Amino acid sequence: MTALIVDAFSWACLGAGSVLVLIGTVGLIRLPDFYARMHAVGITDTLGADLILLGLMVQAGFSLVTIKLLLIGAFLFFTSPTSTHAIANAAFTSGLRPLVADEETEREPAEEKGDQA
Amino acid sequence: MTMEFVINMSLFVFLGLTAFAILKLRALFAVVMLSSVFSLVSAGLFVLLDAVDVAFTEAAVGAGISTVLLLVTLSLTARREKAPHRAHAIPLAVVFLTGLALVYGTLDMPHFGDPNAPAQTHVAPKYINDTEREVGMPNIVTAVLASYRGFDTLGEVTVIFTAGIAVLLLLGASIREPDGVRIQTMDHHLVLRVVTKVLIGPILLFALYVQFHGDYGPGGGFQAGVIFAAAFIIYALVFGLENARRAVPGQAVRILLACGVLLYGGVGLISFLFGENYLNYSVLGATQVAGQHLGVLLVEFGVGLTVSAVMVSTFYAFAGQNPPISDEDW
Amino acid sequence: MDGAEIHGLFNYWMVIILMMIGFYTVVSRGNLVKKIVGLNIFQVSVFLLYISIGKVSGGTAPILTGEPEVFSNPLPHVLILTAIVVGVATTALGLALVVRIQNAYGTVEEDEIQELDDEMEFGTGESKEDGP
Amino acid sequence: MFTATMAALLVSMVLALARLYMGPTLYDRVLAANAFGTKTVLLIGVVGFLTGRPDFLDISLLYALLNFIGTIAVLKFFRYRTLGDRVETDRERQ
Repeated sequence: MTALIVDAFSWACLGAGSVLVLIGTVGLIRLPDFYARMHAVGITDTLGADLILLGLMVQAGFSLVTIKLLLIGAFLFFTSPTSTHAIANAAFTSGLRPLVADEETEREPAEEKGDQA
Repeated sequence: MTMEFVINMSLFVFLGLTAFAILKLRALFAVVMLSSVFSLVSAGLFVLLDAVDVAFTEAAVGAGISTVLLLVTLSLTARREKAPHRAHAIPLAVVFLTGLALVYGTLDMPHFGDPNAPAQTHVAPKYINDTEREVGMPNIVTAVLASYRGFDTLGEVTVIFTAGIAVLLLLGASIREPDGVRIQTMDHHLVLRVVTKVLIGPILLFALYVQFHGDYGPGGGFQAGVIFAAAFIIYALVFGLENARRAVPGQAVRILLACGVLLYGGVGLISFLFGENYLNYSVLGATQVAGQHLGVLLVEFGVGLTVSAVMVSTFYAFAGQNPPISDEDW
Repeated sequence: MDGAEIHGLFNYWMVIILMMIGFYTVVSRGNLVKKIVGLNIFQVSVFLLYISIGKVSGGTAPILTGEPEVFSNPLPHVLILTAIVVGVATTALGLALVVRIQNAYGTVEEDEIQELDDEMEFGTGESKEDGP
Repeated sequence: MFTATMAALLVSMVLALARLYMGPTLYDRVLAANAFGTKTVLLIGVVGFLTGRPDFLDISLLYALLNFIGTIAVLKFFRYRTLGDRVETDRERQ
């Protein structure tokens, strides 16, 4: 019985992670401009990857493998948002501006972000 | 059509697509990004084909070093390839004919995965069956690399050493101090600085693990050397080349460059002096297995030293060049 | 040609396709950086050929587990492992040469380098006709 | 279930590769290459479980640690046009 619950939990994690990863990359293809694409892939990827790793961890039971998976998850959790930040920063400072619908609403967030960079 | 074969097939198709895109695109920056993807996919393929040590090496090299080297070269040369203006017919014909000849050659080859292929029946069973008794380490690849074929590996390390020396000769080992003020780059990238600081420790620790755990799992001197170098390169990228040189002076790196090869050769010489064959480590310890263990450990350490020193000094030499100042916008 | 044959030779054919793409990049493109990337593709295809030959179906990575198992051939792994690191060292050497060529000629396009070389050796086309 | 995860990963790798080829800006390419790297980390992990020897996660671990070096190099390349130290000559400052 416990084994069944553990398995079900692991499958759920793997399934949810796969769906998130897929959605993220579909966004990478479908969305209209760079910042939107980054938004799609940067956010879903971190959660999706960690969910898949969690699913694998539950499958592995408690062993060295689990610890390695935990470390991979931790490092991905650090590096993936950092690289997204770095790319966004590079794009923004080089003058790429987000695609926005309205001229008025564009100014403020753009300048605010520029100050931080 | 097993699952493994389907994955194998899709990864090969990815590789083909990536290679074709590299051929087609003229923006060299995109070519660099694609070549890093090419290396990622090939590492995945190596894992699938049971070559975990090879995948490890490809990962260590492809994840950072080669991308960084290509980017430095781009910053010193042009960023766009000019349109080719010559006849394509002859190269295409030559390539096509060569490809056909090679495909004709494969028709006689033993099929993929055939356990009775000639490659599988001669020396491989000896390595697989005798490693445990003769060298006494679980990772057969490390045993073959450092012990059975130690001479071969010594040659490879010498090649790497020579290539490193040649790069230093071409680009100048000691960097001329340019006149002007060094600007502290990356100073305001707080997030990057903090994350890099957090990560450098684990990277170095991981390199040590790879270096000394190579007898038991995938790893060894070649991989560890590249990972060590990656840690220093990332430090130099974020905190400046000047600071990196203060932490690890170029002079020290060049001394280590030679030390690694000397250590490797020296271990061979010691076994020579004990009256055994060159690079036969069995005499180094009380028992054969203990001697082999010690010998492999020392030799792998020498490999790690040379590889990391070559990578770091190559990076120093490339990054120390002053890029031409251009207003070219892209 | 039946299914088993295609299944058994697929890897080799893909290796040949990759190898030829790399080869074509080297011979047909003028940019030296691109040539080096093409050389890398060629190199990786050779690595894949060796590793494919070493694979035994049903086998596993050649790291002993204490249980009798079928292992893939460790010898190609050893050869390729060192070749990868040697490959990156030689790539670095090639790129260093490219940087020096850029410094000396101001370009990394093969055709332009050739022109500059001809000019240096024979003088330009017109001046040769004008000469004595 | 590993098979399903694997399929999802392979499909998303294709999509990331397409974005990498299409561009249009350089940053799109970097983003796609980065996403591709994360997928490879997961792929190598799942392959280990699929083939029944999950003790080779060191490779994934290595990618998780090192994959952002490339991104940092790209960032520095774009902002400062060099991977070494930027030196401001007297001519430039005037």
